[in-house]
Amino acid sequence: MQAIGLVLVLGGLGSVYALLYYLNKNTPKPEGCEEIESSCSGCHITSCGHHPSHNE
Amino acid sequence: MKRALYLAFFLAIVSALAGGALTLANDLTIDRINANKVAADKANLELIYPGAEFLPIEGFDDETGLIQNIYQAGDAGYVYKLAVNGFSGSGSIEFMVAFGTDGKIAGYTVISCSDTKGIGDKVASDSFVNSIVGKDVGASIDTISGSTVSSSAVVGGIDAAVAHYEANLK
Amino acid sequence: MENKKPNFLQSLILENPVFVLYLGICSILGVSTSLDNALGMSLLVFVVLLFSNIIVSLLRKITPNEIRIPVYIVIIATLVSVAEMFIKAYATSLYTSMGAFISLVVVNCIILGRAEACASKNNVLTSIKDACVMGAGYAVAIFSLSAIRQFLAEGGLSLSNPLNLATIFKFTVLPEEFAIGLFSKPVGAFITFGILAAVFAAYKQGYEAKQAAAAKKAKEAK
Amino acid sequence: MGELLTLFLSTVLINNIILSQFLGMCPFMGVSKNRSSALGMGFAVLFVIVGSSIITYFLYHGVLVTFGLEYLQLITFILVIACFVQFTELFLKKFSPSLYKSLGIFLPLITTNCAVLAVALENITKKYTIVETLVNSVGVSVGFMLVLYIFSTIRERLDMNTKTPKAFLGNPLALITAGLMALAFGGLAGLI
Repeated sequence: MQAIGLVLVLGGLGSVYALLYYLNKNTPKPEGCEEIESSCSGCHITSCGHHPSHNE
Repeated sequence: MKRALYLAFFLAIVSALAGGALTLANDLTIDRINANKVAADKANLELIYPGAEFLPIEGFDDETGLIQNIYQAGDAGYVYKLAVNGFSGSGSIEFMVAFGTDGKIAGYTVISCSDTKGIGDKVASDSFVNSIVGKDVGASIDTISGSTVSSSAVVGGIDAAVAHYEANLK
Repeated sequence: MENKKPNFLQSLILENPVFVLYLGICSILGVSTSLDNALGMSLLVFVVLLFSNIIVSLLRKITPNEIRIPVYIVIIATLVSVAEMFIKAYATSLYTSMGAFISLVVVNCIILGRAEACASKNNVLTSIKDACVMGAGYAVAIFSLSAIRQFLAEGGLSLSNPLNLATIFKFTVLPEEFAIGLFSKPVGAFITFGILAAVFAAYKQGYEAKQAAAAKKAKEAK
Repeated sequence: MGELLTLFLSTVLINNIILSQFLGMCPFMGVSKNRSSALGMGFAVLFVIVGSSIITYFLYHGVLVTFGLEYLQLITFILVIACFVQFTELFLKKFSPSLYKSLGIFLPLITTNCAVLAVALENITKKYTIVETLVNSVGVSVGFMLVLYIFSTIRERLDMNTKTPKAFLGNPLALITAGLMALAFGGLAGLI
């Protein structure tokens, strides 16, 4: 019972996250917004979407 | 599109495996954590009712959210453990108050108080303790001048415990 | 002095993850009120960083490139949850004093940063070395901050073993009334961190100036 | 009702998420360069914190407790918050480019932000009811936006003056200013 719940919850959330992350990366920014760069200076926070590591 | 499904499947497997590892770790540590939980309170419970047999009361509902746990000390009375929002943020004062079956407040001890030194920690001073212990359950308790925020938070907590006690356990 | 690679000690200061790269500030500011917390936090961050680097570099061949970051986030979350369970079971006093900041190590930017920058590209050995260097940098930062704040707030320093609360050392220098309670509060945390960050920046600027001068002299000598 | 107001005021002013809980420092250091980006960041954080607090509240009480999986709390909350941020960004990209123009650039920054996770966890550890969860999340976000906005006005002037010593330029000075702000906010503690 617990194991089924676990696989459902985590497996489900994991797959949804991967799907959304993949879709999000492949949808181009709307036409007027390509050039908006966030005002934050070149920081080292990899989890931030603008960090170069996300778009190799 | 097939790539997206593969990615989703991959992360699903990794998350499920992670869940498995967590279950394993949980089974290894769960009984020690529960033992610690009772042990943590036992030291303070002994201060009020030395040598009594303590039964944690589960599943009490309390909309103030201040009551952390309630223990029944044999037939001597009940002990409420509360965490109130004192001077330095939420849950900054943890204390215990005990109601005897004789209708008197049997004990009051402060477990932790992270309010300002010298002001907030007056709630653990002997004068404040003596002004509480021995009073009838439900009698009004006056706050300490100079540390109104902390002491009124404690008094508020005691009122919440009294309300719950009279409603469910008296 | 030609432009040699900074030795281990210098790199701890020059590329200190906390004071120079400003990673993981949330947990450091919150926890650095006593040396016990500093010890607990630096051990926790080191252990999670070490295992995360090992697992990430082991899996680097099979993790699909597009979802690298999500996979790392899941791995780190699992490691932190396991660490939190063991702390709750074996070092309860540490758990009560650090409380919410333990589970916040999950979003600590150092661990994810190192997983992405180093572990995902190198073999296990380099990742382990990198985890040690970064762990040491983190420990240097949190110990220096906690020592200053605890000394000023309590007039002395004390360190106890988190497992059995045996005091390793404890001494008080300033008498009680000279203790500045402000430093155990957020105000002290921000100001001490700001000043220490400035000291690190000053050292780095001094170091770079010397390097530049040495490089110029070497060019002229040629 | 009064008790909810005290909860709101205490989360906005007294237990302010940045100044007294040190959370959300990463965006605080990075994005507070000018007022418009501070406001944009504030609204993005408000949307994400309120949204993910609601989802995590129902996920915890509805799913985790019934299955007896409380120990999975940390990993499920992280996944839920990450999914929510990705979904919002995707939704904005597809359906409202104008909103994306103002908020979209901040969303990636919030994916693994300490404040969002801390609020979601706090709602559970403090045993809040759904109403208190809402009040707490809105209060935290308003507190975050307030401090970020005030700080961005100060920082604009900080970067202009030329007398600050080289070592203090940038983040060290920002942190010391934040310390002084914490001192000022500390004065409000007697309010409640």
